[in-house]
Amino acid sequence: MAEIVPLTEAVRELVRDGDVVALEGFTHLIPHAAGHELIRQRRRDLTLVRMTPDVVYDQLIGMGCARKLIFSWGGNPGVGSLHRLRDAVEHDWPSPLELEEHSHAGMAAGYAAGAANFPFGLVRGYEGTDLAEQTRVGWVSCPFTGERVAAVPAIRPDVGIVHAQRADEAGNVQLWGISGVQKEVVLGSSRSIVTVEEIVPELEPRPDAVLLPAWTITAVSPAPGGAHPSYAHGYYDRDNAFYVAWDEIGRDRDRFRDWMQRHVLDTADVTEYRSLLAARETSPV
Amino acid sequence: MAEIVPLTEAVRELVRDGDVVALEGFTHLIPHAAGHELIRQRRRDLTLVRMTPDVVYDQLIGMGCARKLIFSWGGNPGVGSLHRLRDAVEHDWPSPLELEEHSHAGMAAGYAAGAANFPFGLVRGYEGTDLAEQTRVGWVSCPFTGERVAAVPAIRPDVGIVHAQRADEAGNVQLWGISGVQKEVVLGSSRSIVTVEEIVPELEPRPDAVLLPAWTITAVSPAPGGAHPSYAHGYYDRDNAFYVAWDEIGRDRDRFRDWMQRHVLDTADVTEYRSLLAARETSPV
Amino acid sequence: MTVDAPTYTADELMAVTAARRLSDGAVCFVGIGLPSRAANLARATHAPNCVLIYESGAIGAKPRHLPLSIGDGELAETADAVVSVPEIFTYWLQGGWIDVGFLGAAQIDRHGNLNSTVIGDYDEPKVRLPGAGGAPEIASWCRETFVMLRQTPRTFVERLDFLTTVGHQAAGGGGAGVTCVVTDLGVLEPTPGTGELRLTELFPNVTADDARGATGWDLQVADDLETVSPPSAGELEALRALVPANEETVAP
Amino acid sequence: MTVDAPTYTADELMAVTAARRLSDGAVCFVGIGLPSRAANLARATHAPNCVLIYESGAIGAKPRHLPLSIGDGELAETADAVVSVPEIFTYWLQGGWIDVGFLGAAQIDRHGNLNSTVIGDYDEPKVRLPGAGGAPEIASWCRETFVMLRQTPRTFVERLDFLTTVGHQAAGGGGAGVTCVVTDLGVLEPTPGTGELRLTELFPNVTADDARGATGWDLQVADDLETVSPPSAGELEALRALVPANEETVAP
Repeated sequence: MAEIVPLTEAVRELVRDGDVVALEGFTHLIPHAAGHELIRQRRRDLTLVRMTPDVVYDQLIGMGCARKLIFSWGGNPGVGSLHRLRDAVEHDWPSPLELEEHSHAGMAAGYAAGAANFPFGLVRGYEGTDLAEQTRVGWVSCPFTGERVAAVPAIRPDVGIVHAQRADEAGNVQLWGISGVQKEVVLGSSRSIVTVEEIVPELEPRPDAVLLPAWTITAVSPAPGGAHPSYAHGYYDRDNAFYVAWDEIGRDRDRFRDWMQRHVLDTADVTEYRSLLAARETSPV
Repeated sequence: MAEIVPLTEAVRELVRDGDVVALEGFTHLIPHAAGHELIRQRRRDLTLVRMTPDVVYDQLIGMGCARKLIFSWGGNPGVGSLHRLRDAVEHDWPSPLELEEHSHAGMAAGYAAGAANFPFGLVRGYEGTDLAEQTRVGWVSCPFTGERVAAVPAIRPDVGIVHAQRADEAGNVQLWGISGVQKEVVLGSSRSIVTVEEIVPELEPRPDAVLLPAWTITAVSPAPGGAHPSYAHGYYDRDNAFYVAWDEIGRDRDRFRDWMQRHVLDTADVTEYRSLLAARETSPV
Repeated sequence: MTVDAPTYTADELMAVTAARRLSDGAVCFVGIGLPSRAANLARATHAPNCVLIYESGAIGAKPRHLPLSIGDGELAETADAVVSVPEIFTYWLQGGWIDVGFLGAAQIDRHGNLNSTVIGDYDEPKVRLPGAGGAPEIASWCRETFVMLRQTPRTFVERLDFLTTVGHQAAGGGGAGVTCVVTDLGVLEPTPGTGELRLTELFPNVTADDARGATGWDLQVADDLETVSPPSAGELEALRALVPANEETVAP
Repeated sequence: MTVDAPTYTADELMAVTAARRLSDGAVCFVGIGLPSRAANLARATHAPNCVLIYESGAIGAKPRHLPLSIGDGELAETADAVVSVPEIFTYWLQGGWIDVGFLGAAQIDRHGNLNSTVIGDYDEPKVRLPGAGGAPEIASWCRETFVMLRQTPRTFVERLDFLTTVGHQAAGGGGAGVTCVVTDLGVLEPTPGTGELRLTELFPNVTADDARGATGWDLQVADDLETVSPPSAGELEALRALVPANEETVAP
């Protein structure tokens, strides 16, 4: 049953060094505040799982939190490369990063299998590709048609972390808009943290909403603005300028570290981080 | 792209003798009007697929439309047996009925596999049961854990038929409330018929709604009241008395045939059928 | 029984007995009939936070009247969420989120295995029963499964005509299998070690011999056989308040 | 080119060329960048009923401004339905509902196979690219796949450094594979029979030798090589009206 606790406490209690951790949110509701808290608490040797390891994982990888990355598309969407991810893969900086990569369909099948408690999921796009040789792929034969179908391992993280618009006081969570694999990662993880924009007295039913009952969640933590620079449908828009600017910040090791120091390590939480960003005009980056 | 056509025409054009036909709707939005039209047009040798072959399939089976039934629970919910189904299985009346039976989870996995274009679906409840010997079940081994998992064949009917609350004039369909496997059966069938309570200018988004775009549907046919005796959430309630009364009607071959003659064969469509039922107080059954 | 004790039916005590075993907050996978009455009674009495999940896809349903089918509109209306049938069986049931599942059956054996498929031979059945429905996966994946059925030598059998549902833990699912069988005579529970169902509780005015006589195998009886308390006035009142809504109906 | 003809960039003609190939009502699986511009241009001009599906789960999106990410809020806001990511890849893409999918890549070979994973050796990459994303399944399951990328000897290669996506029909999916490659020099299409990509259309003021020089394999040229018409004034106007919304942003 979900406890409503501060994010610092949720991360301290629930995420351990060496854990398999999935921060999900497909272009929307990306749990940046939770990523920052992992960095502040200096988690190490994490196996990070995420379909689209964009800026949030560039930061975790650059800060040396990760040992391995399981993913399907690692770029800065609409901008270009993730320089910290590339630096880790191409130059082992700050440390080597093991990769396990799939297609989006393969990751989605792995998450769905994890939520459904199947040991594997099926995917029909790997035949003939080099993916099969570089990643964890098996094959099964259809007992009815004989067809060979690729199998990917179920994804069952130690900790699943997502951001949502709302929770009620009992810890039931509601999110809407593009919902990605959020339901799957919460249901498929041993422990889960959901950061939310706000806690409200009642969750009104809405079109295209996903509801996660309190009894499926370990911790709910308020983190208003916690998806920045991604967006929270109905709350705030995507900060596109940030994604563009990140290309420059992330490109240089020193500049990256300096930025992380000031914006993440030197801030206590998402509120301080957001205040710092809001003051940008008088105190330029 | 969906054409909006009368139900008589949709059935005439799209359902052939010998077809595999799935009428779905899990306790809700059961496409009775379409079932009646199959009976009026005297379709034969159908393989009928449905998780819960309740009154709608009792009628089709009793009228000799079916050669085979693929199902997971065949009773009159809350009442008892389906006497026509039992008579066909136990006494070959009016003709023998081949059975392929699964658990609900197995049928759901088959439908999901059909919609997803996988040749089979996985299910983890058949191990150790006698089901495996009496139905189409295969086994696959997890390439990662070695675990043996049961596989069921994908369900890809020739024709999928469901009932929904609404369509717009372009043929986009919206249904809400308990949605069962309706999406899966429409997406997994070669051809599809959706009967609807009404056609509206615009489909307002709603909580817990399923939208089926016009380009996934072959025919949309207005059939107000077409789910009776089941219900259409937001339109009318379940006719519980009918389910109780069906026990008596269905128990006797002659009474069943007489009832079907008067209520289905002698009526032109769902409107006449409903009028006849509405007149019940002056003209008792 | 004293003169003042309320009278009640065996069905009512079955519902009360099962309800008492549900702890507050328990997540229950519920069917129609006695299980639905039991779970809703628990919610109306000692377990207001009991979560009801119906295989039709209604999660967290809070019906204000007793549903007449597992897909009653009331369930969707009052649910926290409604999901598709494939999802309820995969992400929610098999995913391991359910504490207690309820099942009935036409036959049960000493291991808690259930038959809801046929009486007689499969190909030439004497009685064709409805079939598996959700039962095999409910017994595999709920943490515990409660079976509710009347006890007679024809239902409590030495050998099932068809094994529809594996009732014991060895099924290989994530749950403990059938942990409790509530009958109209008492309660059977698996014997630690062997897993064989034995009589652990008796209803008032029923003897162990009554139960043995109603069982098709050599029923073992627990040393510390207990007697089920009759329904309290409060339980009975709450149970009897659980009635289906009076809906507009069109008789056929 | 006459004095009065509108000037345009190669990117613009690429978008226009791809857009012209979309028929009205075509169901398109769209990414960000040129493909999104092409599909939205088609919708704004000759194919108003073109259906846009984004891998983020937005079905039937009708964006009023050009989305900046495949999960732009505008897509969910204007979609007929929003489904989960597992569902979009299974029921919708693999289910066979998509007419045209769009892909880019870092490398393409003569069979239409694509690399979006690494340049150099996999374990010691010279450049680590983003990876597969939706590409392998898009090329397998869309009825046709259009590839859009600039033509250079480094991108049009004899041998891929990594085969991320099978581009030819033999992939075994339900679609025809890559049926059209739109570059900044013209259009390549599979040769009937062999499936090898050959030059079938040239952009204005580009020669077949230009295209050969920009190709790392011995590029074959169709006998009936055609020239792509420059964008019409109407196409250019519609294309240039497709801009991202001016959103409030917080610079880091």
